Amino acid sequence: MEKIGVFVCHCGSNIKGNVDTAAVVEQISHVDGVAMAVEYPYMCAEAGQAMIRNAITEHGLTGVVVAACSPRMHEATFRKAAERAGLNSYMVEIANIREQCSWVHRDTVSATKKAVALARAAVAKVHRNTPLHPGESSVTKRALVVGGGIAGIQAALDIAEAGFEVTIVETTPSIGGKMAQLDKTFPTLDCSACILTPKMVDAAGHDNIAIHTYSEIEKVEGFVGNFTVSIRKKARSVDMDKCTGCGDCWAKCPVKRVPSEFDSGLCNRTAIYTPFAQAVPNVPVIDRTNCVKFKTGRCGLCRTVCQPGAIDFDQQDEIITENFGAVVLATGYDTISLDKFGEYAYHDSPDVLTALEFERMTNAAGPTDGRIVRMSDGHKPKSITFIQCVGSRDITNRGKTYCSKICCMYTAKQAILIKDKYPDVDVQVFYIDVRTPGKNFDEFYRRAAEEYGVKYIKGQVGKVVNVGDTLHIQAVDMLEGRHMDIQTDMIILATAIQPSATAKTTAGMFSSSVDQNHFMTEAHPKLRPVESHTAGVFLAGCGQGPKDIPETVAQASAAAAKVIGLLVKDKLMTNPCTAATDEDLCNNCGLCGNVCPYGAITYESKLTASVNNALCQGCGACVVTCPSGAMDLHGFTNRQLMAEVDAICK
Amino acid sequence: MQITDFNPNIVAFCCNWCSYAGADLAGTSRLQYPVQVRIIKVPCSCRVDPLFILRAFQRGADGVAVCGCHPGDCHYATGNYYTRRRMALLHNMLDFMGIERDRMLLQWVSAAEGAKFAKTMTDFVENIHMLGKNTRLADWRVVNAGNNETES
Amino acid sequence: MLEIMKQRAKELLESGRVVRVLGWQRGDFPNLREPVFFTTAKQLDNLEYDRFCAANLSKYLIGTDVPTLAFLKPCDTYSLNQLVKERQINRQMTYIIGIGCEGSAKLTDMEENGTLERCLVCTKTVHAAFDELIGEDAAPREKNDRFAGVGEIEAMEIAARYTFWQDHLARCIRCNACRNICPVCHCKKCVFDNTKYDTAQRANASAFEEQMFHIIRAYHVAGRCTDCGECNRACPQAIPLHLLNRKLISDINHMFGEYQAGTDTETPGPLTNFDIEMDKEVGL
Amino acid sequence: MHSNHTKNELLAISGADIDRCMKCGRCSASCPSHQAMDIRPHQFVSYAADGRVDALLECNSLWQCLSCFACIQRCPRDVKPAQLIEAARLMVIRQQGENYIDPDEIPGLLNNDVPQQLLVSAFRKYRK
Repeated sequence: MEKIGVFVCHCGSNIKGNVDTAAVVEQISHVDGVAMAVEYPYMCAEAGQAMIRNAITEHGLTGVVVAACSPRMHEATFRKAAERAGLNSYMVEIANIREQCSWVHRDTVSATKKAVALARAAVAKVHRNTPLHPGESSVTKRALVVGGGIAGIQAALDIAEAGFEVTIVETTPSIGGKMAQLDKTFPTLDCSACILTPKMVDAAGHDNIAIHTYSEIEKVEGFVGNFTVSIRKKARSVDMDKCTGCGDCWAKCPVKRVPSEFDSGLCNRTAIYTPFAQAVPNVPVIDRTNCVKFKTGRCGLCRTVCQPGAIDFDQQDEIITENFGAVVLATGYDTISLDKFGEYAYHDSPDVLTALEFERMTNAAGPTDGRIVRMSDGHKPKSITFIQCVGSRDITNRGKTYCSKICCMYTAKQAILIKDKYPDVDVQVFYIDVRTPGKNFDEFYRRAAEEYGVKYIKGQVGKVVNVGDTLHIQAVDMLEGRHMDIQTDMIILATAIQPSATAKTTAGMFSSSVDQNHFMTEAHPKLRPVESHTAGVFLAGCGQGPKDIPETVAQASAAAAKVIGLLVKDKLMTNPCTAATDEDLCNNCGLCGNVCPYGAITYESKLTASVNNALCQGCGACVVTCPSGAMDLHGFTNRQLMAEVDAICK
Repeated sequence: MQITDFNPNIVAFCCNWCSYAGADLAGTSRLQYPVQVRIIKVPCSCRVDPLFILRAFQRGADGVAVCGCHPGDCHYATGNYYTRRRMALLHNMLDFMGIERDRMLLQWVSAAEGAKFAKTMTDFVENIHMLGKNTRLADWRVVNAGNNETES
Repeated sequence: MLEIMKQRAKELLESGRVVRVLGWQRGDFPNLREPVFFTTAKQLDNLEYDRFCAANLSKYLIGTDVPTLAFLKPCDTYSLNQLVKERQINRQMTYIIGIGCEGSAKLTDMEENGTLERCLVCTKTVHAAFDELIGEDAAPREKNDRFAGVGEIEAMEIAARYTFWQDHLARCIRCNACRNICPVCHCKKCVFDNTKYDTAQRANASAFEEQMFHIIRAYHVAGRCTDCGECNRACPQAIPLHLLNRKLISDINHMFGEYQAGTDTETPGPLTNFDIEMDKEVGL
Repeated sequence: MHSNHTKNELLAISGADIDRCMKCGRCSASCPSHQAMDIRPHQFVSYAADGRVDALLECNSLWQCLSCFACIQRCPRDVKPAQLIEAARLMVIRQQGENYIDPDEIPGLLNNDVPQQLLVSAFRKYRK
């Protein structure tokens, strides 16, 4: 005879406030097989867990149902508690009466009725549960980091320092990411390159770190501990081993008018190029779409001047396949296109810049050697206007619904940098709200306004018109209720940021999900902020959500710590909720193998299908495909789910 | 305000990775939806056997929803592609046999779409209210026996 | 033609190429030919082939582990291919003689024009697999809109559709003939007979059981059904079961692209396959 | 006067969701008629949120709005100020209907000093 114990949690007032827990206990105690039912304020607290443990030993429970918060919160907690008392942890089921009952229904009577139904369904399921035992799988003690920005570099360095091999895959020709493009960093104003380049060099020189730049993830197979990843190393047309980085090739390259990606298009580069002077690796690539040799077959000057003979026009894309135990996705961000924001005259005037373009301009290593000039005439501007929230907090199809988070602070930084160089330039900022939470952040913003005399105007710009050599701005000062028709020499737009274009596909390849804005989704917004939904895949940086450098670095180190925690293990427990064939029923028809995404089903015995438990992830596609019911899924068997359906429909 | 005393019985199969988490998010965000919706967790929407759906109807469910990750976002890479085909066929098949289309719903709800989950369920229950009690697929022996059991 | 068939069968049997022959012989009724395995040349004198040989012989080849000659009409070969694809028939153990077909007669009809509906709308007039051919494959039928019946039901009001199926399915006696004769219903034990789902066959007390059974029966062969029409022919209660199958075939053709099960032995079926781009159009 | 009734009517006619407004002012900054307006688009939204609809019905801005919809196009929150203004105009026009004579009043107004034609025209106007 089954003896099932039901434990109803109050979760303080979170559940009890809306569900009559005493009534749930009363009603569930009459259900067949329920040996005991109790309620307690906090089942997840040690005292609550002790109640479960004691009840298992005292009443000889064969199954446990905890009616509490979502299983995503505490299923593991209660399973461990049962295990400690000698009950197989898979004999525990959770009835989710908080997230899916007390929090979403206001009427106590009907919410209580639903809570009883959910508990009854869980009891019905436990009746059909069988003890399950996790298997073991090995761990490949190497990590993959996708993205070579500051997040990727930091994660790689931390993992490598712990003694594990790391491979960084970066799409552009150099690691460094967006941080390499920045001038100074807020709120300390230390030089971005000065703090980044040593890390880049460290990563390049580290024995445990391999860097593949100009490379992309091609294909991913496997699962936590055992990912097999194919990496496409795009043809660089330059032999990495022979190249000395002397620069003769790009000095001679006749194609000199390709807009430089690194300098945000403010100046041009050659067809064979390294993105910037401190690039790692310091090996150029040939941009084949612009190279004369690739377009017409004539030229080849770079090969002529290259003394080590590193130029190789015949180089092909190379696919390498490596095994990894864990992955960090640090795919970073891009700024949004301003095509839909015609009112800011971005495409009409070279003097309207995005903030990232301005970073290059104010950078001493940038195209203007750090001089702030109008791109139209090279003159120093007398007044500069910043416009905030360009495309951020915008629910129309033009922009992004979220706050890009970094703009308020970098605008204050850029305003200070201007005032520092040219105190006589008028600087004004049109803002909706100024948001500066963070250590020393608000002080920094106030310094811009108080010490440097940056004018902050609460209001927005409606239209910018490029008239002759000045920009006419039509705006409103919300506090004075004043309309403003003003002229300015230069405009800097705080353009919204978005996940880089590869984020969605990359996440998809690792079976990890993205949200409606294509930011990668963390496993839990508060408690598991660096883990993805896929075991063994971790998140860092702006691919997961807008964040500044310190936050990015913190998240990268956190992800690295998670990776290290995984890689130090010799064996991983595998999910015992895998599919299995009933050999008496299976007639080997082969339908199940067609739908298995992991290739876990084989038919070697010639008589029945067999499932490789290490490969099976327990999705259940095969079970539904099997017409005879020979295939079934542990933990979610046909009979368990049928019992739940029956109980819930009562 | 509901004038009728019809209290529909709604079963929602939610995949563990997206829709169940989306339903949880509706909870943490305190977004209200009709109390008649009861969720059964499955690892993936592709774990939902047409038999479960028919069984739910047989046992007196007035509406059955199947929720999974958006196409392309399946935790198991391809599960919901099969779900989509299977459910489309089943849906048409039930319609062909004279069962109201609106009694069955397939919807993609991501882990970030708590609001979508609440709205989907609210709209679904509203549709079921308009359709009224499921009389065409329910096995009244079972449904009545079930009612007696709870009353006794 | 029958004489040529007998002669070839005897040759193959005597040469040892095959050890048995699958064909038809006279049955209990004048209008019924029953499937039979012949193992001697003498027995082969009883071989029959005429318009009363409606039975699809493919299913009898399941599990064949001795070289077997089978006479298959064009439509039967689609079932053969499907069963080979599902690894129920070892093609190496079979020798298929494709035989020409001009349509089979209804079981209950001795009249000249009493042709089976499935033959009137036949689309599978060319053999999909064979080792040799005897006789001519018939020309494709003039009237071959096999989905007309489906369309008629689709055009009905929803209540009428429900009544239509209630009336038909209420006659079901759960004899399982439809299931037993279906070539692709080859499970060792049907879900309605095993304990895996708690759906084992119940007393015929509620119409719902019949609906459930017939929906699932049709659904389980979706994408695998070759539209051979045997379920319809076998049903003693004249329930138009083929309409359920054809509804699924028609939906599959519309939503996932034209597909004929049994055309070959490799292509994955539409329910064990997907097309990301095409399926975007699939709405509910 | 703060009136929920008129506020609801204004919102119902306009279909605008004013709770979304985050008071950035981009609507007014985009408005080509701002100089002639006594209540500018962003204020219009605030007035409506506040229920001060009567002030809106009397303001000059109603008749200065060019319905160019720049405010709608540039509003990051999809608040639709121009539709609010259009709705207020409609409310004014509908109110004007109430100034005209109701059929029941006519017998009481009949006297020999008033030309009948005047009554007929007053009755007819805006009635069809």
